[in-house]
Amino acid sequence: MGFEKFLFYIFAAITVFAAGMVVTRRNPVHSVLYLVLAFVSSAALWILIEAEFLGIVLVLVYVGAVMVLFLFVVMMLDIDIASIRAQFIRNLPLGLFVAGVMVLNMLLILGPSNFGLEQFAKPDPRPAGYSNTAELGLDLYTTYLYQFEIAAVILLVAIIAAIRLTLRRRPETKYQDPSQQVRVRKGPSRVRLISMPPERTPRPVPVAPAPAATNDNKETAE
Amino acid sequence: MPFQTEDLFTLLPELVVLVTACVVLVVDLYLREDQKQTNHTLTVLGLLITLGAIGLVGGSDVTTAFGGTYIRDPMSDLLKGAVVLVTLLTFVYSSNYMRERNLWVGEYHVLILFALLGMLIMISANGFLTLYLGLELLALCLYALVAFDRDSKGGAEAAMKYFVLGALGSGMLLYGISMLYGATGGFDFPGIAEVVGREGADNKILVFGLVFVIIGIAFKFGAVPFHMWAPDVYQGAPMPVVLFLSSAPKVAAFAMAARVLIDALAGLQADWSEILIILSVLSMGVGNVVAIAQSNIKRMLAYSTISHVGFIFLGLLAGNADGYSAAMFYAVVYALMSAGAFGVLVMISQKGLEAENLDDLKGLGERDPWLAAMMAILMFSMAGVPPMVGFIAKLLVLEAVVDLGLVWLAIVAVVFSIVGAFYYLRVVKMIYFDKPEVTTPIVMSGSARLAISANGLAVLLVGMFPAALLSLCEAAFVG
Amino acid sequence: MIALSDYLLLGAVLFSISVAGIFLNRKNVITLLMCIELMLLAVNMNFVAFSHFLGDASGQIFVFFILTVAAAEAAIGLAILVVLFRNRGTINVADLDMLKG
Amino acid sequence: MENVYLTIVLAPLIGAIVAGFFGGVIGRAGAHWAASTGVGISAFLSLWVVGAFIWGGAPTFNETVYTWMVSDGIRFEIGFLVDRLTALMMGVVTFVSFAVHIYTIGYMADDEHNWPEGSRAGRNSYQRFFSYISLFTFSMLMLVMSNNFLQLFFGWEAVGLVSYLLIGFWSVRESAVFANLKAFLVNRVGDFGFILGIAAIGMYFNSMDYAEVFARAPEFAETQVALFGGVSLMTLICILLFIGAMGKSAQVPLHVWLPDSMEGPTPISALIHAATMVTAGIFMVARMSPLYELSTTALSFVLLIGAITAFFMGLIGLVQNDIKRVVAYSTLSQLGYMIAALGASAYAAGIFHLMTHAFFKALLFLAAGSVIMAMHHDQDIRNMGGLRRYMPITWMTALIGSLALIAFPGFSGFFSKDAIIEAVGDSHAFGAGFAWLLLTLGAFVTALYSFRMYYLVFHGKPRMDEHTRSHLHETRWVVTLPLIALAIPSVFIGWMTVEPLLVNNWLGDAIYVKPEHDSLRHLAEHWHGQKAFILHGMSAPPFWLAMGGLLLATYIWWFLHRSRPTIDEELQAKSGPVGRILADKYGFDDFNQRVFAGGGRAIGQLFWGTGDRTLIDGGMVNGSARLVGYLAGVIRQMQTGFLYHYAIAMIIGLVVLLTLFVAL
Amino acid sequence: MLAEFPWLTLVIWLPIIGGIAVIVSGDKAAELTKWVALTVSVLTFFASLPLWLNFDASNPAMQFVQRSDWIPTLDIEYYLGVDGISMPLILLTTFITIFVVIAGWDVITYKPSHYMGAFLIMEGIMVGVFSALDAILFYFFWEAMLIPMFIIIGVWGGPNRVYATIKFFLYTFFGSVFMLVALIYMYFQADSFSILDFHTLQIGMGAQILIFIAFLLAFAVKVPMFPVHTWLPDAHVEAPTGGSVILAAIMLKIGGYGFLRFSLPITPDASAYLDGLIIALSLIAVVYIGLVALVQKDMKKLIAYSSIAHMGFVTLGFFIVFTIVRQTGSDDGAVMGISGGMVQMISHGFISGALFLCVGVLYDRMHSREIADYGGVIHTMPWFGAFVVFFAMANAGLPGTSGFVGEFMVILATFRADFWYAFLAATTLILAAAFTLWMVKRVIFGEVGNDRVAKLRDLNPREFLNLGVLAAVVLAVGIWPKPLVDVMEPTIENLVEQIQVSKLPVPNAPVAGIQP
Repeated sequence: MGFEKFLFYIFAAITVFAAGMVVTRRNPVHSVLYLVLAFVSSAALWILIEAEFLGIVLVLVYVGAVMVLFLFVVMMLDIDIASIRAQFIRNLPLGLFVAGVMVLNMLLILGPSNFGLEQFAKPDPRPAGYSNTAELGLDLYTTYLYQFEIAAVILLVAIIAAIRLTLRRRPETKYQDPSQQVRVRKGPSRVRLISMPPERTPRPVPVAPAPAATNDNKETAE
Repeated sequence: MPFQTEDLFTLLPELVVLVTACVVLVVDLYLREDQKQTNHTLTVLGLLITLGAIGLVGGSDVTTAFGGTYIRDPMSDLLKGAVVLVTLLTFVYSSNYMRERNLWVGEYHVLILFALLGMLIMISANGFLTLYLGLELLALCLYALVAFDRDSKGGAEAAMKYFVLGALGSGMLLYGISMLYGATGGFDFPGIAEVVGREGADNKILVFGLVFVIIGIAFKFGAVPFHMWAPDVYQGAPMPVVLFLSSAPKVAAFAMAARVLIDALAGLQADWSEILIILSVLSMGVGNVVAIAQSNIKRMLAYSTISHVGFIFLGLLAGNADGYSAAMFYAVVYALMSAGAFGVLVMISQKGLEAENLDDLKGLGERDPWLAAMMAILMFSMAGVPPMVGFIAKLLVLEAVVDLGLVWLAIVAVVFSIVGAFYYLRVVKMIYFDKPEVTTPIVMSGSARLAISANGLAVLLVGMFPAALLSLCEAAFVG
Repeated sequence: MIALSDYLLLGAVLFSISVAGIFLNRKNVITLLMCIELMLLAVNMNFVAFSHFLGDASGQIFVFFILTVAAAEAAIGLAILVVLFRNRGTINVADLDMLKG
Repeated sequence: MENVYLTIVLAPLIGAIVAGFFGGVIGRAGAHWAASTGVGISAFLSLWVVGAFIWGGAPTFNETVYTWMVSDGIRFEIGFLVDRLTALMMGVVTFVSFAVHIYTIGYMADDEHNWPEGSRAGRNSYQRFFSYISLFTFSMLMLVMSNNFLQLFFGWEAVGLVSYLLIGFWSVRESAVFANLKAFLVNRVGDFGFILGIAAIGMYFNSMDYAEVFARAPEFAETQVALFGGVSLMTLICILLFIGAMGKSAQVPLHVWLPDSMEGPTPISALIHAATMVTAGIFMVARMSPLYELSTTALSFVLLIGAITAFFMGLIGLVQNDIKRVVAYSTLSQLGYMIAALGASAYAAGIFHLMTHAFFKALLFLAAGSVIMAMHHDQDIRNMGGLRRYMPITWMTALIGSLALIAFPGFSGFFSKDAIIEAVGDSHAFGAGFAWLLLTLGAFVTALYSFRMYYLVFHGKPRMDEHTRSHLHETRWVVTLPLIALAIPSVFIGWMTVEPLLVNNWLGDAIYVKPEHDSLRHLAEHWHGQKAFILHGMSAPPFWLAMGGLLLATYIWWFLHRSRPTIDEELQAKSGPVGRILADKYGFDDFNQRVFAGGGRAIGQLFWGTGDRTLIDGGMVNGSARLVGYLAGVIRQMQTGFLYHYAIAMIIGLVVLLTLFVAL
Repeated sequence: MLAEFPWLTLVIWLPIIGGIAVIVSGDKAAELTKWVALTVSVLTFFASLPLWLNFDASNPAMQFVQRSDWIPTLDIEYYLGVDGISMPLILLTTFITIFVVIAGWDVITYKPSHYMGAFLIMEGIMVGVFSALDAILFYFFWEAMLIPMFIIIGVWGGPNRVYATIKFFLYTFFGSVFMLVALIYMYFQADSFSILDFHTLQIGMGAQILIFIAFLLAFAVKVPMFPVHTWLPDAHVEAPTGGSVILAAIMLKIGGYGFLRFSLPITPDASAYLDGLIIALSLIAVVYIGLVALVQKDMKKLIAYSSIAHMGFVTLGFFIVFTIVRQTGSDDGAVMGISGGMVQMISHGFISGALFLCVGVLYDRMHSREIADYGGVIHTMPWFGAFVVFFAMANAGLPGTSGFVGEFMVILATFRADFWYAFLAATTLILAAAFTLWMVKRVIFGEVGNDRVAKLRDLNPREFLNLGVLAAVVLAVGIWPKPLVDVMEPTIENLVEQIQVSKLPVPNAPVAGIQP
């Protein structure tokens, strides 16, 4: 067993352990943190087989952004952990049976008989100066340009959807509406002249303040 | 083969949709509340242009672009046309409904347009990567759309279920793709097809991957036992979203199935045919039987969808051109029928009343005879009664199955269609034989009325003269 | 030497854990979302391994896209979660049974 | 000639149509003129035809009027066969019918009293009645003039229809509409056999035409069919046909309808249920003589049925109190005589009796009707008595009829009945001896019940209420004229026709008798004129028995009755079980009502309730619907709403598919 | 020229288009719409007359053939034609529809235009069924027929109409889907959907039996035969008068027609093998249903059961062929059996139609179909009573009415096959008379049942016309059936010859199981 293999087993064990904890922890914050652990150790596993770029991305993007988002939401929602019932046991036998059969099936296919070293020999190591990142980058912006654009659209959709779903305009919050502001023209919509009958002691006619009505409109419409 | 400029021409329909979506997205920001109709106008305009673009780039030849990851062929032309058309109908039908519920916002249009884009991408995908991205684009939009009514308790729950199960489904799909990748060394359908054709069904790894991939497809279709999301989502989502969700994505799902199973995995046909037989029988059975017990019409139609999926699978599993074109015909026709049926429901749902329950259809024949007639046509069509097109669709898939020698399967199918006829009839019964509980007339825009009429009559007329659509479907699978 | 099968089996184990997590989980929905992340990780593991052993970079490209999509998915999933929590005051899976039958 | 025959047939039909459809327009007089004219023409021409056969030596006419249908190579035609037998029947039918038409004018004159207030059906009932009896005449002529089985069956059923309509003529009476239904159904039972017989003929002869069938019948004389362990074809055919005759001619056990049919107005009782329609069976068997002659079994069957009917139905007549029912049972009995004659191959004697009976029985019925009119539609003989003083013509004609009926020497009935009894006595058929005994005893019974009725009605003290008696008078001329017209042949027709019919074989080819069956040969060979026949008859047991009956009747209901007016009731009360059996009419009605009518309904109810509603509808139809509904409910439970269940479903699906397609 | 004109197309589509027009025009000018509907139905009848007048009765082949592509990719054609079997049925259809339109004239107050339109559409579809020579076209019409009927019963029906109409629909749907599978199966054998090509198809015994059963399910439900008959009484009871008339007069005939057009010629060997089953079911229909009819308390139900019993004669006549050949070694009488069945169908069309019209007349006045609610109707409605008695007699098969002809022929034919078959069949003479006349006795005769009966009005001219014409036809066919039989006979002779040739893939073998 070479060092590589040793490392593989270490990280694989960590990953599996972390994954197991993710699904069994009752406190979601713990789960998230275990998930981070799983990701990090996976990144290590990937780097072991020369997928450096993805390993880095997994840590930076995934752990750095997505997992933080998870944590953020968990914190934000302030879930009452105590009230969560653990009904873990009831379906356990069936669940274990099903999972067992599935694992058996997978073992049958994925075992060394099909994917051992005989079938898939360790590829030759990359030449020096090979950059995994450069290769992926080159592919991504040429061969997979179309897909790359689609991915961009997907992210756009994610933004729109997330905003649509979560953005609430609360009546008590005052906010600006640029489109309304832009549309305000000179004249009556900015300045309202009120004619008043002259009083006994003539004073200069007061100028009405610019209406805040545009905002009010928006709120009532919401 | 990096990208070439002429590829963009082939991509015209997708581009038009993308541009329309972006335009609406931006323009919406500058629209006052009472000007939101502009979104609609723009969207409809964009979709019409898309239709034109599909016609423009379409033809009987096959073109590929982007290094062969994008394919345009007669099948994609027809399916795209159908998808765009159904989307168009969605917008026309839903305008009143959404406006009355303050949901007539730009995001609605944008999300549906992006979903449409996702479907177009799926339809034209010539590799698993593109397919997956299109699928996810569609799925993400749909998740958001299901929860579109933020104040609806059911909507959020439905979206959550849809999301989790959808992610599970695409996870399985991905797992399958990874296995196929491992076994064939590529994502492109032609490449996979070559390896599969060489190795065939002997390679258990391929079959292993195939099972996962089919589950991904079945989930998208909503075939039993991967259907559980469908009734809940149909029930929880806003009606126009269900209208969209139940129709166009089935066409896209068909495209996905066709691309994967036929273009890529034809060599495994012996295996996937058998899987599809199982799924098909289960779908027809569960769908038709459980639909009977429903009182919520959206749920009922969800089960009805499930049963129709079983029929579509009948065509697919035949594994020959006749069967594929039958399934395609069925999928397109089903999208049309489903859009029409939900369209009617959307229109019946006036302000303050959701036409959620079967009882809400009572006396429709009195309240609005024309709308009632359209609904009746659609229901009879779904039941597969001539002269509606639903019959021709069923005939085609039955022919495909009988041609295969699977007469027993055809008999199972027709027996379940008898069960199915019952709940469609019940709808007709509500419409015509019961007295209305609400007598307010049904208000709808002229364009909506026109559209629903066109939809209903199309179901009738295509049923009587199916030759044109049929030859298009057949052309898709020649050679 | 690390064999392909090692990675694949690891992937399989991760996949199974995540699947088991989804259906054994009666707790909150967030855990479900995390299970999905795990599942994608399993898939990615497969891709990366295949990519390496096949000497073909496209597998890694696929993983790249999966990561992108997963991020988008997570965003939308969490957004739905927020909506759900606002509407229902709970994200307990066992409470999500308004729609059934 | 064809035009004459067509006229004979169609004239009554036209009369019926005119009277029936335009009755409201042409009024009562118009209707009875139309109908009577039609039948009158028909009667006149028929008599002319008879004359042509007697004196003109007219040839047998056998031609097709039109082809009804050609199917499978068999021609079904409508056509006429007029030979002497037919001519005789035509004469009898039209003559009696004409007489009844005339009589009806009087009898139905105040028919509106028989209808409830405001009944629109009663408004033109008079016209309708004429329409019906004319229609009957048409149907009966179609029957007797037919040259094929199809038309025979047509006429057969058509007279049944008219009989149905006429028995239930007073449709407001529950008993009448019960009786007509019963009559029709019992006749249908007979027709059931009849049509099977026709079908058998169709099968073997491939023809419906009499001439062809009769010509080819000997070919099948030895044919056996594998039924009931093997019977000869001819026996099968003849018995099946005879079942039809049993229905129409009211032979045991299908006789039950005839007494009830007396619910109809009396003219039709005379015309249909005495003189003509009920004799259709006799006519039919005579017409089929070439077939019957080929089956001794069938002949014996006919003989025994006839004899049993003749005797046992006569007995019932003894205990009846309704004047028409007494005559009805007498009719049954007389029909039995005719049938017995046929069974003894004495077809000519049967026909002869048919003819004489037609006259005197019509006479008796019409006389009874006359009495009933006088009695204001009270038909109970216990309420009558002494009517001879009030209605002399009726009395005289009734006496003539009764004497003819009991075969008093010299009257027409004597010749025919005596000939029958002798023929049966001479017959060698199986059961002939037994039949002879019954028929001979029957002569006694006949005399007894006939004169019981006669004395109770016309003699003794009037027993009706005062109101009725004060209105008693002889009926109108339209009633009495037919009585007289019928009384004349009742007396003389026997004397006049016995020689040609029985001795000189006037019927000729119309009937066929195998030489070895010819039971009339003895009579013909020893024929020395009517007087000799009368003298010979007076030395035979039937005569003495008849005279005995007459005397006994005279003793009881004339002599004893004077001092003990309740003698009739007393006798009936004392008659013990025999009387009860007779009063129950041997229990046929009860049996039919309980077993066939009640049983049919019970089985129907069972089939409907258990079969249709419970098993088929409840079990198969709604059951499968319920099963699907139940399944739906069960499967629906699986859609729990819980995400993890949905997920597990997917995963189970995955695992199952994997196991099926990868592991296995 | 007259023979070239596309009469069949005209007869199919004229009423359908007319019906749609009537429906669309709505009830704003109800009176006018009714006249339009009547005109359309009368025109259709006239348009169908050339089919008879120009029919070459000596030619057993299809006439007035029209053939053009419809769905070329599926080899489905618009292929029409008539022979001696279908032509009389088409005329029956166009004829009866006129009366249906008239009968609904002022009885139907709820959306009369839709009512009339539905019947006109129905008419076109039914003509389509009888004239289609392409199997899918046939099936198209066959199923399409359900829709208008479903609506008619459901909208204008009685109180329990929903149950009845759904039962009707599902029952018939149930039967026909199996036929669809069989048709598709044969398409792959024959490579054509032409029914005439099916006729020449060689099919193995196993397949024949399955096909036969599939057809049997479809046609037996439609006919209906025991034990799949229970939809009929329900449907009849709940249907409006016109619906009952169409159901009884024409729709049931479609099942019988199917036997002649499909079952017998396509699967003669299976028919010969299973004819005992059909005969048994037919005889059960005659006896069992006859007894069931006896105890009905509802007039329509009674007539419905009577229809089933009469249709038993039809199927008996159709399937007696093989037994005749087996028993006698010749096919003498076979033609008569089938002809008799056909005549019985036509005649039953008139008679049952008329009887339902009669019940409709009463129902319109009293709103009750219960026999017990009536009694002595003759005293207030003498003309009506006369008609009822006439049609009742016709129903009981009285000679001189059309009801007799078919029964007579079938009994004659059946006797050749087996005495006991004929014996059981002939019990209809008693049973039919019993249940029909018993009903007549209770409804028409007797004392006036109650005050409501006492207030009844007699027939109005429209009703009189309806019943009068039908009575005339019933009488005419009874007195002179030759024209009718002559038209059918050559076709049926041809059919009988055809069905004696085995379709098993052994050349020139006689039909299995009927070697004498």
